[in-house]
Amino acid sequence: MNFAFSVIAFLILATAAAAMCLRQLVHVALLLVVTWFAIAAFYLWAGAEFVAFAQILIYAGAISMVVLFAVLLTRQAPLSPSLTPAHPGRVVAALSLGGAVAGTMGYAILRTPLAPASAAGPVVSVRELGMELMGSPLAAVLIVGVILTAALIGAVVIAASPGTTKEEESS
Amino acid sequence: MNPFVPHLWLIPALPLLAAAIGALTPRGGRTLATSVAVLGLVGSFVLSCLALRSAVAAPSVHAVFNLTWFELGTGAIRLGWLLDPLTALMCVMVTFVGTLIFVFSIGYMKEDDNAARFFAFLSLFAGAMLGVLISNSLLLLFLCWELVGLASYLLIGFWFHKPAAAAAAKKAFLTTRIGDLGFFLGLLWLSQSAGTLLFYDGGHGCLEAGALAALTGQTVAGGLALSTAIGLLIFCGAAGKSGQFPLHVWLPDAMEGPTPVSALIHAATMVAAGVFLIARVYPLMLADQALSNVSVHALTVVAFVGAITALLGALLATAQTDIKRVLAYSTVSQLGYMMLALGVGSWVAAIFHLLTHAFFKALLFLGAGSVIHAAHHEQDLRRLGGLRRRMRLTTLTFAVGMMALAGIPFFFSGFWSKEAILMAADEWGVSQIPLFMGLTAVALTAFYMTRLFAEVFLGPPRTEAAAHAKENSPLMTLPLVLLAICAILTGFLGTPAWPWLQATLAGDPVTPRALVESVPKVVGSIGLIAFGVSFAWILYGRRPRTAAVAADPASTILPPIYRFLQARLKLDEFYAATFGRLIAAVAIVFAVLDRRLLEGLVASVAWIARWVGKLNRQGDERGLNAGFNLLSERLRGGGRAYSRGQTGEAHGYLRILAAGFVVLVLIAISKGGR
Amino acid sequence: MNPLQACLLLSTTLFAIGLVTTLARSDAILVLLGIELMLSAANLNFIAFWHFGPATAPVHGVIFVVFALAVAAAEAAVGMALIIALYRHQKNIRLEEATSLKG
Amino acid sequence: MNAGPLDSAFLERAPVQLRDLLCGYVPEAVRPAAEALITMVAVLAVFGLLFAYLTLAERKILGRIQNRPGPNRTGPRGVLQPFADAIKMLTKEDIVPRAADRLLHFLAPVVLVAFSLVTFAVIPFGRQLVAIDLDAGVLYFFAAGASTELAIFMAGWASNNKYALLAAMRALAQLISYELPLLLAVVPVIMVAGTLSPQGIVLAQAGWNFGVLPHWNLFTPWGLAGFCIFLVAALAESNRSPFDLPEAESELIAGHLTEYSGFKYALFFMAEYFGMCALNSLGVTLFLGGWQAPCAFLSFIPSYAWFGLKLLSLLVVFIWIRATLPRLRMDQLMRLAWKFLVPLALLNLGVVAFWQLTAGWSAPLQLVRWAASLSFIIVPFVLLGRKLSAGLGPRVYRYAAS
Repeated sequence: MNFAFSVIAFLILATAAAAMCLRQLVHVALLLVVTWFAIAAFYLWAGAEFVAFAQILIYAGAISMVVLFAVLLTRQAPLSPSLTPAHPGRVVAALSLGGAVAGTMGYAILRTPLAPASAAGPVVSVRELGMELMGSPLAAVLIVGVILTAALIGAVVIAASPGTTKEEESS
Repeated sequence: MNPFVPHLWLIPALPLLAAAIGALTPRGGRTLATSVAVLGLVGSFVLSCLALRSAVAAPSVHAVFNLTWFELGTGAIRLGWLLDPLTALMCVMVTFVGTLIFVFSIGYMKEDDNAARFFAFLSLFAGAMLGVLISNSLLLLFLCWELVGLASYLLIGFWFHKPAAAAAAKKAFLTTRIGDLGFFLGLLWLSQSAGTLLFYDGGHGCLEAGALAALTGQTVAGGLALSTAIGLLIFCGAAGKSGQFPLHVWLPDAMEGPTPVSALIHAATMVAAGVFLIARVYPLMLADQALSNVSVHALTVVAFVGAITALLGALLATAQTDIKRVLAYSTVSQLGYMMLALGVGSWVAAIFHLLTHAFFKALLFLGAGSVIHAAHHEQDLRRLGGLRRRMRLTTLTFAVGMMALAGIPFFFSGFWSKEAILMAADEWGVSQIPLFMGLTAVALTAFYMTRLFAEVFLGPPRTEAAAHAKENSPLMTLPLVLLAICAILTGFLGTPAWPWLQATLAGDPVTPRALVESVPKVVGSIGLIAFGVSFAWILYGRRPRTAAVAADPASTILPPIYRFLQARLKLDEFYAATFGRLIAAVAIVFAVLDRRLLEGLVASVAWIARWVGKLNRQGDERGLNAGFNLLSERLRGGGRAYSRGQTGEAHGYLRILAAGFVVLVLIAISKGGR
Repeated sequence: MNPLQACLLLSTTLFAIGLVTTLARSDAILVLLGIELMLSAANLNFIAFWHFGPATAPVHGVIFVVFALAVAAAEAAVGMALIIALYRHQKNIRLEEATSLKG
Repeated sequence: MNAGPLDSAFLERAPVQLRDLLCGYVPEAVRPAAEALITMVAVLAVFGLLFAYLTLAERKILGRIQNRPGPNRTGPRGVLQPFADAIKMLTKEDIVPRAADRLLHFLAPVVLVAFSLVTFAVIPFGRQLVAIDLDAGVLYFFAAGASTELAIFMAGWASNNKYALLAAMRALAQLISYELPLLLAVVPVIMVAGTLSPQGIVLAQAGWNFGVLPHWNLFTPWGLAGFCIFLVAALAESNRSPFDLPEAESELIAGHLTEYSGFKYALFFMAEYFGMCALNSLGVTLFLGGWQAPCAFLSFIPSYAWFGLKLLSLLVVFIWIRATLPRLRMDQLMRLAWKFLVPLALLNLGVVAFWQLTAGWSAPLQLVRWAASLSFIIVPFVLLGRKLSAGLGPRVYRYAAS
């Protein structure tokens, strides 16, 4: 399991990092799709089947589509390197801050005695999950539904203009 | 106990349901509303026939079904249905005539695009009327009674965009209210003294011996028996509804409504309600006949009022120039006849006349409606004429109605019922004056009906509208024919030779007598009728006027009287001058009080308040404002300084956010360390 | 270092990468993607704690992730709509030029 | 191995036993891997062949419908046509435009084929024949299906050609729009079956009324509606006529396939047919009772045969539709998806909820249940159809020869 985990971890981090360094927006989007898949793989590894597939469906299926559309709709010239290299000061600041966050958090994680309670993690069946969803967090489910509807309408309203079609709506 | 009685409520329920449906249908759904209304009324007609059959089976019993509406303190308010020949006959009559009128108005209202609303109102009206008929409790009766008033208001004012119609509706409503006020007082008094409002309740009803004895026992101010007082109060309501003398003024104006409404109101339902009410509470009215020490008997008042109304209506009808107004005044006078009959103690004669009158008056109104519809809403009989060639069927049926109303002998119902009334009046012991008034009215009736017929149908057409009128669709003529047949036949229900109707109503066995009680009297009245007809014929029929502007022959004989009659005895002006003035004066007094007294107070209060405000303002400007200005200056400066931090650049904010996050984590770690 | 800590470190690093992207890059779409990365890091934590944590309330971690996914989808939709509006407003989507709100 | 008597049970078990037999020769350690490998090979072989002959069948049937013989030269009645095509494709030159994004241009077909094959993993082809019986199998299927859209976009974008790009955007719009009705049409089945695993759904449709009327979802009001919606959406998802806008030859040369040639083109072709087969298999599984036999007395025929039969009939229907219907316009496409299919599918959810609630009703009330469910579907269907087709009267072709 450690082997699988390390592979997945490497995939996630490598693809994410690489994506962040690429200059071609479409490449970034597509490479991030790999990241989403890797994360889904992590969920599978952790025994959360449902979440894994939902992750793929939503991220690879919907969000990356939306991203790609945004790329295409906001593109100046075909295949243009739409990313001017950010000026170094910002990059340095960003890296230092990111490092600081990672360092502090990592330090905190490492020095807190966290022992896995269950060696072999629990496995949840979709049926249990559904039952649970219909239980105490039912209000939350409703609220999320409202949020999604509102987001959908809002997206249409914001992006609506003689040019745009329904694509934002469908995510 | 009759198994049919508990379900009696279905009779009014059906039209009310139809009314509800019609009210909910959009303007477009005229077909739905119309068909529902007609079907509902037909259904209740069938039910009424069943009721009649089961009632005639046992004429003398009052089959009742009572239920408790709600408990109030110790006592309970109770309602109930009542089934006896009176109710059943009235129900059949109302539903039958009503159905015919509904069918007629399908054709009459073809052009109107509010027909759905119209039929909803009609159904409401019919339902309310049926409710009045079947109710066994004066309270329920009063409720339905008021409902009838409301429906009549809605219907008369159906063309509310016509100011005249709106005014007429208001007038009818208010005038009848005056009567209903008395009715309501009587109702309260009755329930307070008799303890119940149920008519028949197995010996405890307010129309049964026990209660009546209690009522007649005590007397009130003016040497009136209690029952007399209550009866007279209730009679106020009846007079209001069925347009008796002082309160008859609303009835002619009600002609502003659509003609089917006039037919419904004047023929079958609303005006009949008053007569029916008196007939229903007849035992109460009759109760004080036994006593001799009282100043006046209720029925005496009724009789005189009726006689006056009969004469007055007939007089006024002679001078009217609007078809529907003529008919309206004739209705007034016919109602007077009915009241007269009630007053002189023969309520069966009254109901008999009510039934026959319902048929031939509905016939006349529908005929007038057909004429008006054909002549493009021309109602002035001076501007009509010569229709007999163009509208044969209408002419024929109208003639039948006219002869029935005029009381042409032997073949027309009006004759029999009127004769019955006159006979009763003749036998009345108290006074003969009503009889003579009635006889005069007979002659006058014949006169003005002949005049009307001659003016409208004979002679040359006097306007384009009349010239181009043509016969209406069968939808409108068929009801005329049916009604004409009834107007002929109903008379034979109550001929002295075979008085089935009277017997059934009174609950006696049918005892045939001679064809006419006393030949001389009958001959006399026939003579009066003949005189009226022939006089009218001489004036109008022999050489009918040729131009619309030509003066009325009658006016050439006695101009001042004619003009006075045409102005309807100046009664409206009289009311306006008296009651109207009075109320206006009271209003003025109050207005003056208002201006002088209250306004002064208010003004002074306002003045004080204004001064306080002025002082306040001084304080503000001197003291507070300076401080506020200083403070807000400071705030603005601070804001300017602070807003430099707002670069509007997302990354900057994010950076600060991240740094803050790091700091927080560090704090957490150090805290956790200890 | 036990597996739980490994997972947490992984998510922390992912979070850091997302943060760096958000801070360093100027392209609005990339910033949004960085935010998505941070969200996913949070989801990783949920799953990790659910997987290794005490099995008292077994499903809550997963439910949290489900909600997070839904919200992420909504956020992406609105974000992209905003970006398109921004593009229509100032012919490019460089975030540091969208400073019309500065004081 | 022990060959049982040659009865239905044997036939039923035969494929699995064959696999075990083969696995018998490899060492214990790699046995699971070997089993997986064999499964993959089997699926590849079966559907590869199916693909090959599906192309042939399509051309033949189209020929029949259009009143022409279709391919009949290579081999008797042209049975060898697919192989000829394959050889042609393989030997053709593989052209990559200079301006293209080489990596993505190469990756697109690979990814496409990969994902469209992956979907087969959860389809239960027979009583025993399901590669992985996932607890969330349906979700898995859609996850994989969603990923194929990416590949199409990659192809369109990578070949750096305006037609290709337009096609890609069209494809994305279309696929995303029709994914909603597809999913919404599937949800009722899941609600009724109470599971996301295809095998479980098939088992939930087991049994017959008096031996002939199977309990397939198709034979319920919501099932019928769901199946129709599913079929339309599936047509659109697999980019087939009348929804073949992305590769509309007459408008966009060949859409995202414009810059592809030779083997890559063949891969795209293959992927499209695989996708179609996969969607139809899902349709069979969800609505047509999967591998269940239609009648009790017919259940001696092995389950996978039934599955194949149903699948083939659906495929033929698809080909028939392609031969019959003209292509939609883009706006018509969108209107159909968002204003017609989605609302109907949502209504269908309500209907199935009602169906489940009234499951306990007694015999006479069952009629009410049926009538109500049917009317809930049919009335909105008619009304919506009226509303959408308002103003689109029969067209007059002024210059057409009459």
